Formats: sequence, C-alpha cells, structure tokens
Amino acid sequence: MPILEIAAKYTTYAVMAVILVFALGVVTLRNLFHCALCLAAALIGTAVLYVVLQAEYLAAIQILLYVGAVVTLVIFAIMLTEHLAGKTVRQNNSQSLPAIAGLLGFVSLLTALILKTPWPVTPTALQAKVLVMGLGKALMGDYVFPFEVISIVLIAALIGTVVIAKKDQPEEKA
Amino acid sequence: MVTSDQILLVPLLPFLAFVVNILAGRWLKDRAAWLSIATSSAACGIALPVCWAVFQGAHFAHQGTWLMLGSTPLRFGYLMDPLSATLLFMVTVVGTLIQIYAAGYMHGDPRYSRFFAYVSLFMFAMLTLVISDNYLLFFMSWEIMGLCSYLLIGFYFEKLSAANASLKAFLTTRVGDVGFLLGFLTLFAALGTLNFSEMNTLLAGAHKTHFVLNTGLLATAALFIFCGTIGKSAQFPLHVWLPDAMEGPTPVSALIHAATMVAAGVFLVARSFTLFMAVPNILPVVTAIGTITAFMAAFIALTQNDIKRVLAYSTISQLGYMVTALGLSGLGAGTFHLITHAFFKALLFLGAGSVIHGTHVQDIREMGGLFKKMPHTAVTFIIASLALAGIPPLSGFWSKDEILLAAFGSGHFLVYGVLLLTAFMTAFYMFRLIFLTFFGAARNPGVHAHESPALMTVPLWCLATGSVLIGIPGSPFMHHWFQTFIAQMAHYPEYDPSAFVMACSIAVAVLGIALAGIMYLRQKHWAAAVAKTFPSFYRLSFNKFYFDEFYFAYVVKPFQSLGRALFRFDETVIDGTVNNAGRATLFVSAVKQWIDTYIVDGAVNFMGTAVYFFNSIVKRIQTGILQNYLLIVFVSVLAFLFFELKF
Amino acid sequence: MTITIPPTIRGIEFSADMLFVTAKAWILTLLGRFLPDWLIVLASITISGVVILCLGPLIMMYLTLLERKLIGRIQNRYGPNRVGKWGLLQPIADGIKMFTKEDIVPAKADKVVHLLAPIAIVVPALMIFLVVPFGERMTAVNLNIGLLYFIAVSSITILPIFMGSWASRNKYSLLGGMRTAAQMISYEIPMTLAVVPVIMMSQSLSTNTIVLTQEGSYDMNWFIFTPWGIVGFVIFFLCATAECNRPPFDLPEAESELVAGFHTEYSGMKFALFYMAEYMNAFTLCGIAVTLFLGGWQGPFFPSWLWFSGKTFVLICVMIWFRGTFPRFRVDHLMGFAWKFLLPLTLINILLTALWQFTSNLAAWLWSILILGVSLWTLVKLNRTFVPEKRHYLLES
Amino acid sequence: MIILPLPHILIFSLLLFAIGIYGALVRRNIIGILISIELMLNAANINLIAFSKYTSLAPETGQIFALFVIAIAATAAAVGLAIVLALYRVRKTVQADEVHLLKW
Amino acid sequence: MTLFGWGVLKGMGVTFKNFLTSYFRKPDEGGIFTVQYPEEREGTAENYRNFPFLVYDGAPEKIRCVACGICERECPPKCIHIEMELDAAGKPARKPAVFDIDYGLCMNCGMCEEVCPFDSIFMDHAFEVAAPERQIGLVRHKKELLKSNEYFREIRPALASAIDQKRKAVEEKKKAAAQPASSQSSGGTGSL
Repeated sequence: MPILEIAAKYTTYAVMAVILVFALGVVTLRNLFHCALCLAAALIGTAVLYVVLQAEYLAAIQILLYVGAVVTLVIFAIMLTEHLAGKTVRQNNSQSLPAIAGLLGFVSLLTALILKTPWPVTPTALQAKVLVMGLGKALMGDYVFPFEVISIVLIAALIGTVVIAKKDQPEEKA
Repeated sequence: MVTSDQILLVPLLPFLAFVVNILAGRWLKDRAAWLSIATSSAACGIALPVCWAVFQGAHFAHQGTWLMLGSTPLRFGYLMDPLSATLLFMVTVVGTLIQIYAAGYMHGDPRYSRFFAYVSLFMFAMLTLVISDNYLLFFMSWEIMGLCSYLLIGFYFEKLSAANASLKAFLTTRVGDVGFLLGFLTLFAALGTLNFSEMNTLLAGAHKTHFVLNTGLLATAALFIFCGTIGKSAQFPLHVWLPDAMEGPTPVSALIHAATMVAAGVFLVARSFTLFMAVPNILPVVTAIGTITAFMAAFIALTQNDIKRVLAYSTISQLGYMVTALGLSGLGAGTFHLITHAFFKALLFLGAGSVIHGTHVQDIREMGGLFKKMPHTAVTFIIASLALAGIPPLSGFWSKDEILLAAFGSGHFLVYGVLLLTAFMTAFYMFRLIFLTFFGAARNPGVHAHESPALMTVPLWCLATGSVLIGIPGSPFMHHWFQTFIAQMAHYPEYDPSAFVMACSIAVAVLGIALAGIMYLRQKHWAAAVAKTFPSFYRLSFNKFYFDEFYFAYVVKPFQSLGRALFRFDETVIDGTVNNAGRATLFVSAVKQWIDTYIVDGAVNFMGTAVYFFNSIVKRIQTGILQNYLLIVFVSVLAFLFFELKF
Repeated sequence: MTITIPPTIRGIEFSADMLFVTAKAWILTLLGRFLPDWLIVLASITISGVVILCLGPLIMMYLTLLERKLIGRIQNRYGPNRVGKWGLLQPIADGIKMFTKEDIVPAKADKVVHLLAPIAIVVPALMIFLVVPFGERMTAVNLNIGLLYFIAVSSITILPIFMGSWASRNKYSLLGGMRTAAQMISYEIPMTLAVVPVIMMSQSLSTNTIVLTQEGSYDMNWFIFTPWGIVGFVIFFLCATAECNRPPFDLPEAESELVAGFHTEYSGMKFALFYMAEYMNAFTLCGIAVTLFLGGWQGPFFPSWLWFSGKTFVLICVMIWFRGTFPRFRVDHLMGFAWKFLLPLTLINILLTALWQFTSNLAAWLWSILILGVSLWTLVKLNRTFVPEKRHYLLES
Repeated sequence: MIILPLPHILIFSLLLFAIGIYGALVRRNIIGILISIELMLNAANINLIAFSKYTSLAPETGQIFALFVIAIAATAAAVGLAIVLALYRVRKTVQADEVHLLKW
Repeated sequence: MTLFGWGVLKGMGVTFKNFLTSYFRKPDEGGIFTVQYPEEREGTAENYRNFPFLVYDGAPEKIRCVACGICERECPPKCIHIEMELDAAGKPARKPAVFDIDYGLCMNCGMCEEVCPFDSIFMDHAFEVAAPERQIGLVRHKKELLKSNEYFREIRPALASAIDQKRKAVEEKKKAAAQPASSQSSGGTGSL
C-alpha cells in the first residue's frame, strides 16, 4: 500500500516534529507545570515512535512508567515547591548564550558524524520481530544479573527517597 | 513410649528454664519458680519411664562424635545403665520436690528468678552428669555444678561470710577438681578412651586376654580421680568447705550440699568402680579416707550448735560412709546409701530450713519446744532422723546395715568398729539436735515460731514418705532387689545378711537415741559435765579438729607471704625497668621534637603556604553553582570530541 | 504497526454470534465495490472508531440512568421515571441540560490547561475500548500487548485530573487532585499485580488470547473458578472501583470535604466530559475484569457479545450496589488498605499461581486454600484496627 | 512496516538530546533540570531502540537496555525530587543558582 | 471472631434486600414510600395551615368579615390590605370593599386567624399556589379569597363545627336578648 505507507512515514515525521516542539516547550516555557505537561506529551510521542520502531512493549512501559509515574512525581514536586500564585521569577540563568553556542557546535558535529558514518543496517534485523515472551526470556536469562541489580537499585532508591524526604522529628519543646 | 533419645530432653528442659529465667527473669517475677518447677517436673516425667525401663533391664546408650583428638574421636553421648538410672530417678524426684519447697522458702527474695535460674542450671549440669557416658562430659558438668555451687553459696553475697564461704568452697573443690582432671587425662593416656563402657570393657577384658595394662599409670589415674571425689564429696582433708557452704539458702544446702552434688563424688567412684577394682591398692586408701571422714565428721557434729552445721557434718559423715562402702568394694551398699541418704538428708535440710523459716534463728540453743508449733516439720524431721540414725524399717537402717555388713563381712573389723561408733554418734547428735530443737521448753522467748506454708510442708511429707519407703527395694523384704540390680554393673563380693550386724546396728542406734534423750531431756547438766570431763576432746570437736586454723596457718598464710614477696619483686624490679625505659624515651623524644619542629614542620608549612597561594588563584573556578560546572563539563566533552574526531 | 487489509470478508455465514462482525464485513464489501483498497483500510478503522466513539457516550448515558435507578431502588425510591417510559429519555434530557449550561471559567484559572483537561481525560477512557474484546472477533485492535496497553493507558488518566485540579486555582480542586493522584497510583500497583497471575497462566498479554485460554467444557475454565483467580478477581475489582473513583473509594470527590474534588470548578459540558470519562472507565474496567477472570465472551447458548455484555452488566451492577451500601473510606484507611493489605495479598497470590501451575490437582486446591487462608488471616491480624488512646486536652489555666 | 532511514532517527534523537542539554544548562529551577535530564534519557532510549532495530542481530538487547534506562530514570527522578523537597524545606528555594554554599 | 469481610457482605445483603423488597412490599412494610405527587396525593392533616382565606355563609355576599382591620394591623409581614366598603350614604358598610393578601409575603403564621373576632379569616389547605410571576401573580384578591363555609367544614371539620356552634349560640343569645329587649325595652346590647 504505497499511499498508506507514505502517509504513515510522513505522519511519523510529523510526530517527531511534534515531539521536538514539546521538548522545546519543556525547556523554554516559564510555567513549570506547563513544562511538565509538555514533557508528558513528548514522552507519549516517543512512545508512538517506539511503536513505529516495533517496540510495542517498551512503548507501553514508557507510558506506564514515564507518564504514569515519573511525570506524576514531577508534578507532585512542582506543586509542593511552587507557590501557586505565579511569581514572575527569572526561569533561565545567565549562561544561555554559551550554552546555545556550545550546543550548535555539538549538534553540527554529531550530525556530520551521523551522516558520515556508514551504518551497518542489517536486513535480517529489520525483519526480526521482538515478542514479549522473547523479551521476558532474555530478561530472565542472559540479563538476569543486571535485572536483579536494577531491582536492588530500585529498592535502595525507594528507601533513600523516604529517608531524604522524611520530615525531621519535631524537636521536643522545653 | 520410651524412645531413647527422649532422655536428652531431661537435661535440656532445665537448661531451657535457666536461659529463660536468666534472660527474662525480671519480667517473669514469681513465675520463674513455676517455670523451673515445670521443667523439672517434665524432666522427671520423662526420666521416670526411662528409669522404669532400665529397672526392667533395658539399657540405653547413644554416642555422637564431638571432635577428633588427633585420630582419636572424642565422643559425647549418654549412657543409661542401672547406676545412672538410679541416680536419675533420685535427682529428678528430689530435685523437683526441693524446687517446689524453694518456691515457698525463697518467696519474697529480691533475686527470686535468679535463684531459680541457678538452680535450673544446676539441675541441667547434674542431669547431664548423671547420664553422661564419658569422663569429659562428666567433668564439664561437674565444673558447671561447681560454678552453681559457688553462685548459690554466695547467693546472699551482701553477707561477707557468704561471699567468703562461696570462695572457700570454690577454691577447695578446685584442688580436687584439678586432681580429677589429671586423673582422667592419665586414664586417657593409659587406656586411650574416656568412655565408661569402653573403659569397663577394656579393664574387664584385660583379665581374660592378658592385655597388658599399665597398672602404675592406672593406679595414679584412680588416685587422682579419687581426689575429685575428696573435693566434691568433702572427704577428709578437703571437707572444710561443706560446713561453710551452709551460708547459702537452705534449699540449696538440701539440693546441692546434701542430696545431689556432693553425692556426685561418690557417684564418680561408683562410675569408676571397675578402675578402682582393677588396681586394688587404691581401695584401702578409699576405705581409710572414708572411715576417717565418717568418724571425724560425726565427732565434730556432736558439739555443733548451728542446726545446719550439724546437718552438714552429718552429711560429711554419711558421705564418708558411702566412700567407705565403695572402698570395701560394696558398690551396691554405697549406691544404696547414696539414694536413701539423698532422701532423708534432703528432708532433714528442708526441715531445718522450715525451722529457720519459722523461727528466723539457726542456733539450736535458742530453739526448743517447737514440736507443738511446727508439727509437720517436727514429725517429718523426726522420721528423717530416725532414718539417719538407722532405726528399722526406715530406709537408713537398710543402707547403713549394708555398709556395716560389708565392713564386717570383709573382715575389716577396725573399720567396722569405727563405723559402729560413728553410727552411735550419729544417733546421738541427731537426737541431740531434735531434743534441743523440738522438745523441752522454749529457751528464747524472742522466737515466735510458726508452721511453714503448705508449699513447703507438702514436699516435706513427700520426702518423708520417700525416706520411709526407699529402703524397701534394698531390704530383705524385696530380696535385696536393689543390690542385685546394681550388681549388673560390676562384680564385687557380696555378703550374707548377718543378724549380729543388724542387732549391733539397732543397738547402737537405740543407745545413741537414749543417751541423747537422757542428756538433753532429763539430766541437762550431763552435757556440760561431759564437756568438762574431757576438755581436750570437747575442744577438738567444737573447733572441728582445728582444720580451718591449720589450713589458714599452713596453706593460706604461706600463699599470702608468697604473694607479698612477688608483689615486692614486681614493684622494685619490673616497675623500675619500665620507668627507666620511660625516661630514656623522654630524652630521645626531646631530640626528635627539635628536628620535627624546625625541619619537618618547616617543610610541611612551606608546602602548605605554596598550595594556599596557588589555590587562591585557581579556586575562582569553584563558583558553587551547579550549572557552571555542567557547562564546563559539556564544553570539555565537546572539545574532546572535536579533537578526538579530528574535524 | 503493520497495515494490511483485513482477512477476506466474504464467506462469513450469518449467525447471531457473528452479527456485528458480519455487519461490518458486509459494509466493507459494499464499499469495496467502488473504493480503492487503502480507503477500505481507513474505512475499516473508521467504522470501529465510530462505533466505539458512539458506544462510549451511549454507555455512559445509560449507566447514569442505571445507577440512579438502582440506587433509588436500594433506597426505596423509584429513581428517574418521568422523562420517557421508565425514565429512558432522562440521559438525553441531562445531556441537553449539560450542553446548554453556561461554561464558567474561574478568573485566575490557567485557561488553556483548564480547557484541555476534560478533553484529555476522555481520550484514555476511549482508548481502552480498543482492546476490550466485546465478543468473538470483536476486539477493535487485537494488540499482542493488549493488557499492558490497558494498564499503561489507564495510568495516563492521572494526568488530566492533575491538569484540571491545578488549572482551576481552587484549593478544593487541588486537594482533590492530589488525593486522586495518590489513590490512583496506589491502587494501580495491586491492580497490575493482580493481573500478573492471569498473564502467567495464559502466557499472553493479548486480551483475545486470554479469553481463548479460558475456553473449556461447560465453561468451568474461567479463571475465577480457581483460588488464585477468585482472589485476583476480588482484588482487581476492588482496585478497579478505586481506580475510577467510585464509592466507597470516592475520596477525590468527597462532597462533604472537598465540594466536588478536582472538578469543582467545572460546569456544563466540561463537567459532563469528566463524568463521561468516569463512567466509561467504570465500564471498561468491568469489561477487562470480565475478560481476565470471568471468561470474557465465553458462554453457552447465547451470542458471545451478549455474554460479554451480560457479565459486564452484572459487574457494573455490583459497583452500583457498592455505592448504595458502603460509606466512604477515611484517607489513611484507603492508602493503608492498598499498601498494607491488597499489595501483600497480590504478591502471595502470584506465588500461589506459580504453585498452582506445577501441582494441578486436588492437592493444589487444598494448598491454595490453606495458604490463602493463612495469609489472609495474617494480613487481617497485621492490619487490625488501631484504637488510639483517649486524648486528653490540656486546658490553659 | 514503516522504515525510516536510520540517520533521520539518530538526528532526531540528537536534537532531542541537545534540547535536553540546553534545559539542563539553562534552567534555574532544579525540577526543570530534572525534567531536562529525563528528556536526555529519553533521547538515549530512542537511540538504543533504533540501533537494536536496525543493526543488531539480537533485537532484545536494545529494548532491555532501554528498559533498564527507564527504570534508572524513574529512580533518579524519585531520588532527585526527594532531594529537591528536602532542599525546599531547608532553604525555601528550588533555584539551582541560589544554592551555592559549596564554593571556594 | 467473625469471618473477615462478613460485615461487608452483611451490609450488601441489607441493601440487596431493600432493592428486592422495593418491588413488592407496601411502603409501610419497607417498600417504596415515594408518593408520585401529581398523580398520588397524601391528604393533609386537619390542623395543617397554609395561606389565609375568607369564609362566607351561604352566598359570597354574606361575608363574615366586617373589615375591622385587626388582622391587617396584627399581620407581622403586613401582607393584608383591607379597604372598607362604603354604602351609598358614604358610611362604612361593615364589609370589605378590597381584601388583598400577598401570598408572596405571607409567612403562614396564622396570626390573622387568631385575632379575628368575627371568625372570618382562616388558614387554608391549598398549597398549589404557584404563579408565573411573583410581583402580581401571588397577590390574592377578595374574589379569590372568599370560600364557603361548606368548604371550611370540609377541610377543617372540627374547628368549623365548633365555630358554627359558637356562632349559633351567639345568634340564639342575641335573638333571646332581642326578644326580652323588645318586651322589657331594657337597653342591652348583645355581644359586641
């Protein structure tokens, strides 16, 4: 179906563009809450991109973990730290000009590099389909050690978070 | 039904009580006693069927390797033969009854739970000792018992005398224990085993197979092992600790220093009986020690005024009897007397405890006429005394008669005579005690006696029943069943019952009682008159043969002098050396200080100053603002990339 | 995403079971006469989409009516019975009212976000419909990660609620939003874990496959007829009730404390959209519960879609029944219930399922019931009600 | 199946990454920095998946590492935000350049 | 200890029973107690009071009210407006020409009924007084307020009969007083 495929391809480019727009929103918007919402949108767009790259499982996980958990967490933090009445504080510090200069260099450097590199795209890999079951077997087989390490890291982070965020015991009043 | 491994629970249950009581005693409070009693009763409940099975002829043993000594395995295990079954029966029953009694006696004591913790630990040790099948385990529990004895004698450690007494008991028995340790190590060298059964087999087999035993080494071993008995069972040279041990609570005296622990020494000899038989030269020594102890202690007991001290000397005397019996190869007689003695002497001590509990005095001169006020105590006390004095058909008569028979039958007439005299003295001093305590007029109006609570009198009656009945299995009524039963253990000469011996025995007992009755109830001035007539004897008896003074002068004093001399040496020679070394060090360090201050410190300070100078220039990069660092990192990475990729 | 023409649509015999499938096939065939193939694909998608887009609001409308009728009956009332026969036109009347109401936006509100929130909240609610198997061959998109998709998409629901609550600039809205977020995150975890046994047993994340796994003689292969299944179902259903903020878990919109929670400042159609999302979520969650535990469309005699609708209807009635029965939870109890009771129980349930897989006989039943009983008892004991000491207030003298 | 040229995806993720770096460098609010870091991680994830899809013979690998990255990102967010909250409690600010005690 | 969750099930049982019984039980036995108002109505209690009305005997002309204005004075919200009718001679005809009550103002206190010495004004049972407009629509004029004594007897039989008896007694007394007065010509007014 050439028409549909071309449509899908350009839709994908459109999705990419939308992601970039939202990403720009993340770093430029003044209202931090809007930033977080833009982040959520960008992440959902990325999930769509994952689907395009045939990583459906990861797309679902992306939405579940990033949008469902991380963004919620961020919004919680924003609500707890930001006073609701919008103060007009400066959101950017004074080093944006050197940052932009450096980034331009960075982007041009790497773009040139990407375009120059002959990527070993293998047709067999393009045909391969990753099933959830295969993913699970790999996770429980070859990658079981990093998997366990991640679980330990998560638990450590959980406990650490609780310890850090816990209020200090109120001091006894004399 | 009886499974053999169940026997392991018997010592472990009291140990559980010990652990719980020592850890949670503060919380348990009064329940500590019930925990100990419950575990003891449970141990008793487990032990009795096992004992019954052994009485029926069963035999249990089990071993597990504990460690390898070179190539020789050191095995721990338990052994249930007639001897241990008998002891197990006695220890669990008497121990439980005494603990019940102690629950009443110790009531209100601030260290109530600790007392029961110690008692439970003691029960654990004693039961382990009884069922142990080798010398090492035996010795370990023996030492734990020594510790318990020390702790319990010094239970009222606020009292200086109690603390001293506990120390004395511990150190004195230590002498014997060292002997025991040497003894069984020697035995190990001689036989290569510490196991009782294996030892018996080896020694018994030696006769048949002409297996060459190192008799000299064995004799040494037996002698050393007997040292343990002398210490623990308070035999002649080392008996001095036992009377002082009466500073402890009365149930302790009853349990440890009358019924069980001191009997462990006798049990040791009984356990090692084949060894003693194998080297016959030792037995006369045993006999001599036993006889001397029996006589001497009885003689001392005649003039003592402290109710518990009289009983303590009586205990020593009776232990002497048992040792004599064993020395005369009378394994059955000795063991039998051990059992009966445990019952009635425990009863006597508990009765004495009851009296002390009721009157709060210990001196018999301040008592008198207590029979009316404390009928239960008095009646049970009298039953026990009759048993001790050897009045048929009470238990003491049968066992003592066996010993006398052994002496008489084996032809040791001197020994027989001394023992008979001792029996007379025993009857006399016991009834002196009874008449002074329970009869006559109340001599101290300040004493207001009252009967003890049921918690204390019920064990008294139980033990009284035991004292009456426990002699039956060894009496002609049951055809000397007990002796036959013990005789499974080892072969030893047995003698036909002799009417003459019995008659003599009864006669001296009655005579002693009668004399005591006349002297302390009718003709009260006789006692003083006797003392005046034989002043040297009286003083000898009253001052306990001057043993304590002797030891103080010839053992303690020299050691103290030695200690003082060593202290002088330490003070002058060793301390002097140390001080001089210190001075030398001071001098050297003064020199070093100069070098340190001007050369080393100078270099370090220079470095510091230089670093500080450069630092004041470079530190400006550290703005403390996170994103500046981030930018620096980013730019650096970018530069690195740029140069690395050679654009 | 592969885009292919659906399998050939001719030759499907007519049966009650295949009623809707046949209808769609018939329409597509009809269109196929004069449309290019790629348009047919689009048409196929459009038909499913339109059906779902119509179905969602329709279900929502009549669910409100059903709820009001049932609650009325439970409270010995008639419920709406004036507009149309048995009040059947009541939802339409309500809809008209909602449409015509004035749309009020608070002066200090974040206007864009305030507008976006109700729109955004309907999207995930509708998106879940895609993977609900309404009947045999009646899943809109047969994703191979359908269940994960459902979990992921339903987790987005928090975001619009946050948007709405934050944009309103109202303390009640904000508190309600915070509560909703906390509650939904908390209950998402036991819900996800309650699903895990089903995945373990069916070895698939596809909702279709899960239903097919439960096929069996006399339909006794439904997962609910196993110990872990019934426990999982109960946990899932409770979590589902909490997820769509229905009583007794309706803390976020507790009228007595928070006026109306996160949609306090919404009126008119925006409010209706929030309402719609809530009811559609209730429907889809019940549908997923049916799919996972009650055998989906499986059942004798009747067409599959009827079975599915019937089972879902029963579950929804139970939800309404809950609402008519239970008072609202206290906040700390709510969180404690999720974290201290449901979560351990789900973990035990997962272990149990593993056990079940390896011992499939009578012993497995006994083991399962024993383990479940013991763990339940332990959890109840551990979660026993804490009776605080009587407080003494010091009075200033 | 939609096949985009691999460099396009890479350039896209590069741009996303650059935007993330810009945010991390420029934003004053610490939460903003954290958000930007999430964006960067996301870009890295896209790369991982693209490489595993296009070049790898074991296509699970990239996805699994992306999974790990997501998990780590969640961890980082949780810990980071906890630190932000603690900071806010102590200093009453969440601006990165107002917290600069640790300097010369 | 009861089974865990038993209370939950019991509670659900209660509501389910309610649900079922709502279909076949009578209201007082636990069924639906809703009264479907326009079709079904519950009667009002005799002492129910709503808005005042005026009683006439026989014909609307024979109005009891004498336009004394006591109720007008006593009415707390001042919702009564009375104008005396003047006869041809311009003298007061002891009859109201205008008697208006603003139902929108009336607060249903019943003071007028209490104070009326002529048993003329009473509180009505009619409560469906809705009007499309509140300024004028709720003002009731004399014509609407007048209701017959039969109606009064119908809605409040006990009070009505008591008042009837009282009036009759007064009437007879007056009659009896009038006859001796005519015979003995002793001036004595009847009751006021």
